[in-house]
Amino acid sequence: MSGLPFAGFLVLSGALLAVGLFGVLTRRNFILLLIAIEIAMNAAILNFVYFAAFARAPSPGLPGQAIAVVLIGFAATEVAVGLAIVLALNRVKGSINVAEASELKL
Amino acid sequence: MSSLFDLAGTFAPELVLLAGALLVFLLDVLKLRRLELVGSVSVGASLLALALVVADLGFAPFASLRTLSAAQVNPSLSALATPLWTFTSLGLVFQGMFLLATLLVSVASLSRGSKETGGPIFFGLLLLATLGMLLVAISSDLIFLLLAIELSSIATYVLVGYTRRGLRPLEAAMKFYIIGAVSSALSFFGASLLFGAYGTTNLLAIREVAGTVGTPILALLGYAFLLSGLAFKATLVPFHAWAVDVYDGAPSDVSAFLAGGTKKVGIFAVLLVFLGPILFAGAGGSSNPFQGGPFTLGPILQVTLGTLAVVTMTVGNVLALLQKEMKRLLAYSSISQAGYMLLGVTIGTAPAIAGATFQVLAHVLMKGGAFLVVAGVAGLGIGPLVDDWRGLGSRRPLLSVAFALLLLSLAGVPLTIGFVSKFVLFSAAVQAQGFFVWLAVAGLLNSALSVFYYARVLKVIYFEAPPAPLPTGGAVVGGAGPEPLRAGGLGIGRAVAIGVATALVVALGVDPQPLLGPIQAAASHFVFFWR
Amino acid sequence: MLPLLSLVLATLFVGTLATFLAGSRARWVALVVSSAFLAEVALLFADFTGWPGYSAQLVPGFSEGESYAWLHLSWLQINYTVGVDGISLVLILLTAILQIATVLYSWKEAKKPNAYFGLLLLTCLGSFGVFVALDILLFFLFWEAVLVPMFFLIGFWGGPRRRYAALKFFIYTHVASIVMLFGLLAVVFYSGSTSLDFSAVYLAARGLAPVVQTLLFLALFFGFAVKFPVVPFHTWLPDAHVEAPTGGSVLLAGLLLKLGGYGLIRWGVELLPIGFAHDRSILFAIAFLTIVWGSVVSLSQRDLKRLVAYSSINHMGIVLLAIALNSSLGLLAAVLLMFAHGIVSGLLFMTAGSVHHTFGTRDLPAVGGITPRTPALSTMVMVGSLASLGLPALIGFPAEFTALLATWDGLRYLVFIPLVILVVTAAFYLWMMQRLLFGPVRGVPDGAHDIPWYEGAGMGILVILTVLFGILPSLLTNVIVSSPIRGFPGP
Amino acid sequence: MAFGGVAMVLGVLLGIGEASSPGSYTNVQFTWLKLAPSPGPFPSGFELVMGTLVDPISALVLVVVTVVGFLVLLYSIGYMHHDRGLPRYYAELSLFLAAMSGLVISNNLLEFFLFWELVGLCSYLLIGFYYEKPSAASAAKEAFLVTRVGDVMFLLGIFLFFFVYATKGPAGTGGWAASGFVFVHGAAPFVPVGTGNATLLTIAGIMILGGAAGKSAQFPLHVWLPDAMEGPTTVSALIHAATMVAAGVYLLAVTSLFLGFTALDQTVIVAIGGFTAFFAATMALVHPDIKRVIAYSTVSQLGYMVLAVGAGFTMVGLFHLFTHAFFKALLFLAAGSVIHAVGTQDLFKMGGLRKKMRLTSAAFAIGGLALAGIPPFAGFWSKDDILSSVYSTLPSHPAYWPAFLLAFAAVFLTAYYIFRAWFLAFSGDKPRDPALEHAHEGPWVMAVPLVVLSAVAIGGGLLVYLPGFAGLLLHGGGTPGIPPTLSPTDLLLSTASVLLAVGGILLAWRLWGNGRVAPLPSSSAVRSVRQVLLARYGMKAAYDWIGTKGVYTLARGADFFDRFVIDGTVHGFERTFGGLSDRLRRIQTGVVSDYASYVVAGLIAVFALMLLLAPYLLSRLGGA
Repeated sequence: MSGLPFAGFLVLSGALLAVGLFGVLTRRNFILLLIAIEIAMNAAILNFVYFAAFARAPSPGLPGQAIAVVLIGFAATEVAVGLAIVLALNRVKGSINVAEASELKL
Repeated sequence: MSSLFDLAGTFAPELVLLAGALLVFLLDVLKLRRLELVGSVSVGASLLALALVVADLGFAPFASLRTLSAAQVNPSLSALATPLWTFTSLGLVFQGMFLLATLLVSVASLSRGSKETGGPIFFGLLLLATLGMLLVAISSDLIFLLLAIELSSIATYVLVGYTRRGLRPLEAAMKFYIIGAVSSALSFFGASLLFGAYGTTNLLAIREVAGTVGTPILALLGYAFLLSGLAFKATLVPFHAWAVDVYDGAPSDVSAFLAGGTKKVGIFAVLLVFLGPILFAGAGGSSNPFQGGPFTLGPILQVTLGTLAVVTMTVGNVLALLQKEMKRLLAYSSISQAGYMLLGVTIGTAPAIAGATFQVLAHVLMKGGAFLVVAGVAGLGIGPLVDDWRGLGSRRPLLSVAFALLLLSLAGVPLTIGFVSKFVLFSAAVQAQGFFVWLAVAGLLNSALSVFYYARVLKVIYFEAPPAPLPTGGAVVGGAGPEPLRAGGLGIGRAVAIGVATALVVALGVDPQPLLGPIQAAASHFVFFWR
Repeated sequence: MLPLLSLVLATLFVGTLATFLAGSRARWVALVVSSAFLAEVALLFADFTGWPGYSAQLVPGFSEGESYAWLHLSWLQINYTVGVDGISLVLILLTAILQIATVLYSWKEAKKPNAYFGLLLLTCLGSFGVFVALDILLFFLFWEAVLVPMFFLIGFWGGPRRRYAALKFFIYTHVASIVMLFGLLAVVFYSGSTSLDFSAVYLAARGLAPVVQTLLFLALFFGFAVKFPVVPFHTWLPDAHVEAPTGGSVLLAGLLLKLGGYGLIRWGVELLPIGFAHDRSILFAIAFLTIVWGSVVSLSQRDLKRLVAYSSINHMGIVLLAIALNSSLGLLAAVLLMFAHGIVSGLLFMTAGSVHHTFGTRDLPAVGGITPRTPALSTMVMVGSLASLGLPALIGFPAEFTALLATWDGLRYLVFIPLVILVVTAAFYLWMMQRLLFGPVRGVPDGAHDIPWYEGAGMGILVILTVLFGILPSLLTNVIVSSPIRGFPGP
Repeated sequence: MAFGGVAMVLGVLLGIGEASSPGSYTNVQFTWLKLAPSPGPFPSGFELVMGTLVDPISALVLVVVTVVGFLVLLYSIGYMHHDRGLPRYYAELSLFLAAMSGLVISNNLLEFFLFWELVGLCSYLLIGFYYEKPSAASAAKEAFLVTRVGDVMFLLGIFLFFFVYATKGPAGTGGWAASGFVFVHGAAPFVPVGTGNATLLTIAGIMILGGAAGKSAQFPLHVWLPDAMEGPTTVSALIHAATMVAAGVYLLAVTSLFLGFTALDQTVIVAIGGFTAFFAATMALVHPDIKRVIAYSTVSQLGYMVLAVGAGFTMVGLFHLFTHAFFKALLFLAAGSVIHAVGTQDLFKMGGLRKKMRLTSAAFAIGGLALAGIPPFAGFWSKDDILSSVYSTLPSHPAYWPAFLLAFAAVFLTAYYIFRAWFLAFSGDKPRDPALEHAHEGPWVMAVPLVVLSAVAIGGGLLVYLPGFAGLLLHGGGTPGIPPTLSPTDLLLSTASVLLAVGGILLAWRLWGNGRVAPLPSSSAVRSVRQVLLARYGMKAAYDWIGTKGVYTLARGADFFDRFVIDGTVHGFERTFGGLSDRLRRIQTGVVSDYASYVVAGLIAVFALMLLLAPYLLSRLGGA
């Protein structure tokens, strides 16, 4: 099989990751941060699915699709915890702007 | 059925922790939230688990290792031909050390005073985090490894902020969570790249495939992402920034657990993921990868890790120099200690790994103990600044002696475990010769540099007059009691925990052989296994 | 055979613990321990079989040898190995003497006496260990073990700038010892030795290439040079001395400086003879610089302790010179000088301390003409100064005489430098005595009375020994020379 | 109290001294410091021994030491009775006597040096006896320091001789000689001059001379002796006139007997001796202090002895040492009783004391005559011997001429200044300072020594004619003694010198007799000369300048360097790291987004490392 689509998909997932990281760096809103992180996460998940499809036959260990499913579940849990923290932060500080929570420094 | 028992026997420690965690939460649901009760459950669980691990170590002759293929667990999953987990003696050793950290923290937390709420949550999360750490220690598959790490991470995210009182813990949790999540995304991305490169996420399989395929650029990128992701847990510079704030913001007991326990997860993960390639590359040649041999991945990783190690220890020490707050000072020092541990991983020889492992053990005791002392001192109503500790030596003799011993050990003064571990590590580096001698030099210079701030703290504690009469409120808490309570106001549990940590620090400094021997055997076996 | 050395170590260790726990009665415990220590050292001397009787000993080349496995690394064998030869034995004697003298001198220490005496004993324990240890790790362990108690002695019982001095002392010496440890390890691993025992490393190190030896010796030398101390690594010493309590100063000058000399002889010169031979010129240069520097700077000192500290630097410079001569005579001189300086500087620092207690200051311009008020004290000052400037019939003379003789033997007319410096040394001591002891009475408070009995006792011991060994140096030299020094071709 | 014990000790020493008839040697040895030849660390050892050796010269000097010592102690009872700290005084004095005797009978250079330093110590302590007086304290220090300079040279001389002796030493003792450098009779000169070691020997000799010059206050190390007069007069008499200062001469004698000087050494020694004899005499001409006048004369007389020994006439020199010891002690004790009586040392306040203190004035006169070398007083014989014997060598050693002439001229000066002192003190009818009216003689304990010493000062020279003593002088140490020759040249020389002396006395009488005080000549030349002489040719000032300005400034500089440069560097390191730490801390902003950006930066860094840096490094290193 040609490496072309291979490379193309890599570019796609790489772009996803980049977008996610960019979001993490630029956003100050906790919710938006969570979303950005999820995007980054999905880059990995996408990779697994894709590589599983193109994997050299028969690969030992977990198949990529299985991993992808697991990861989706994991991402959900992670976000849940994140949201919990958002709520707590909002209750205590009345704001979900991460930049304003910078008491611990130096 | 027998296989199920077999499984139960195999995962006994993990199961015990799980059970403990569930029991704690059950008690919480049942409104049985007395600290002593849940605390003792947690203590009992971790103690039992520790006993089991030690028993495993004892039963398993280091010459052989216990592997259990997933196929045996459930025939229906026979597609999983290769194991997700591998019991190596070194893994068991790490399990033991993780459990030791948990045990110390839970014992100390027994006497966290009635004003602390959420005891059950604390202990439950503690046990869950430990469970994740134990799984890390036995995993042999990238995904399994990363998930285990995330298990412990998520538990600790909550641990940091669970008190839900005050901004500082929450802010710490928030930072911890965000950086952790980003890192996990990076690591999974790296894992996916490796999967693409080798078609598998099983580390042993990867090694075999790499033997035939070589190292495509994709794998190189994968390792880069993985390293960046794992560096978060291991608090390597520049992935360390969160650690200081988190250690500072979290309750000191949690900080003790983070510094003493979860950080080591990162170290072990790095070891697990990168030892294969390093050794594979180094195989055939001498222990010094720069002497001849074909150009392979290993040397690149060694240069990268070595650089990271040196940068980490240096930046950590330099940042600690002027630090005003005690907890942040300890945080920076533990960052630099991570650099030492990474040193051993970088070298990749059996002696070096033994050294790193012993350094981990030393750090569990030293840093865990130190943070417990900090928590206790805070309980005495003494402020967070180093200067608030003025004259503690005359006010709390025993406590100060313990803290002094822990600091001296961190500074690497002989007759303490800190000296032995550094000695083993650096001597291993010098013995590896070549490029690694310079790593040893860097390490030595750093430990010289670190003396500055440790000595400064000792100076404050012993040579300077107390600021004001001791706040009586602190002195009353915990009340009087038998021998270890001469430290007054600490509470039995914390006093015992600190006492044990200090005693071990000194005892293992005087005669490390009982533990150093097994660790060496485990390390050499581990290396043999991954070559 | 009785494991004497381990016995001594055990005595000191238990004694230290007991002293820490003894509370207000600590001084009695300390006294008992010191006496026991002295008695055991006497036993050592009695049991000491002069070389070449050594060959039968457990540890080749050393008497009283003991060796037990301590730490097995897969690539390294570390033992608890101890033993003595003439050199270490003499220095051990010095340790015992100074310990009991110091304990007596500081008999009435009021501030946390148990900790004070405990730390004193701990320091002596450490130096004893350094003198007997024959395994690199064990050696380094004791080497560092001396550091910590001294840090606390200076920092807690010291003078106004004690914190600064303590930190400075700790960091200087700790950095140095780390470099030294690295050097020793490098010697071990580059020589391919699989054991840290002196004998093993000694044999293995023979195979090292000269260039390697040269570099490694420099590393080791740096480690020891700071302890010596030699110019330009010496500035920690005056501060430490000025701030340290008297007992601390005594042990600091009497024992800690000797560690540097002993270490250089045993772990530097003996391990790396070739590297030593290559680096000798550097050593000579530093030695002469130190001799001149220490003596000249002393001239300008106002503080009595600072003056004595700089004179110590000058004397240790002579020690370094004698070692660098690489002749048996030079070695004898070096060890004799170390012993002499240990006794004499101890005496001088005690007198400085007494001057401080009695008159409330050590500032020479501030106090003077004390002889009529405190005859005993001034006698002690005079004996100490005269011994230190090398007056015959006092212990300083045989040491300096042999040193100069050896220098002449090795360097011919360069001996002029130390000879001329002898005059300078005499100059600042005489000048000090003129200002402090003689002339009209200045700045003596009315309440000033002569030294109390315990201080007198502490100094008395040292004075007696100063005279005894000054008249009969052969008591020491006959022991020193029975050392199978390796790497010493002799004159 | 201390006195009884001291007296007994002295009796014993005296007995030994007298009993030792010429030619009888006792030699006891014990090992002081030994490096046994062993197959181990010290392949070729050596042994330094301590022993005693009593031979003619040591017996001679021993007699001087013990007798004068005894008399001085006796005298002290009266002289010191009103002083504090008598125990200290007697203890130190007896220690000195013990050390001096030890020095005299020591049988090797090392032991010699040991006692040499001890007597120096005693001199230091006794000069500083009145330590409350700053001048006394500083004089003591000065004495110790200046002699220390000599001692250092002496030590080097020992090494050199040691070296020569070792390499040329008895067969079978490789390296250092097996028994150190014990004096062996008949061995001198050790190494025949002209062999390879001649230069070494020459230097050694010069060094020994340096030591002797330090002790015997020879130029240029003479400055300390006049200041040493700060001590009690008894001490000046015993230590700084009779015995200790003579130790230098004794050292030269011993060296020339047992080790030998080279011709060059001899010339230098002769020159130094002759010059000092004259140089010191000039300074004595104008000094107003009675004790210092005598001190300068001591220096000058020691010059004579050095001259003699240097010229090779050891026994002549020692003979003068012998006589000089007695009459100089006499002079000091006489001066002492004057000072005791009038409480001042200023000659210009005294005068007319002859009537009040007949015995003292007589004793002083006798001493003066002896010093001036008027026959038949003791000084005449010894000094005349020196001059004649040196004269006899002039043909063979023309280099000795200047020294000889200077010494010869000094005879005149000597006679002049001592009698200037006598006239100023004793002649005239009443003291110039009325406060001195009530002066009177001291007690008998002070009188007896004066009488005894006067006797010796008168008759001491004639001892040459006693067979035993002559024998002592004759075959002492194997060098030619002096049979009193009566050759015409000798007679001529003697008469010449006597005439010179008488001339000096007459001049002194002309200027100062009968209580006259000569008006200072108006010519500024004389004045300026007088100033120079009083200022001791400015040498002391020069030495002080070197000491304070030169060395001390250097010391301050070095101290500054320590405090600011070296420590400054250390603290500089500290500050550097501190600043670095402070700057690095600023990245810890507390804003989580920044932390995230660090993570990304780290990611990029890792990429750079793994893709660029590491391969580059490896290509460089791996290639090697």
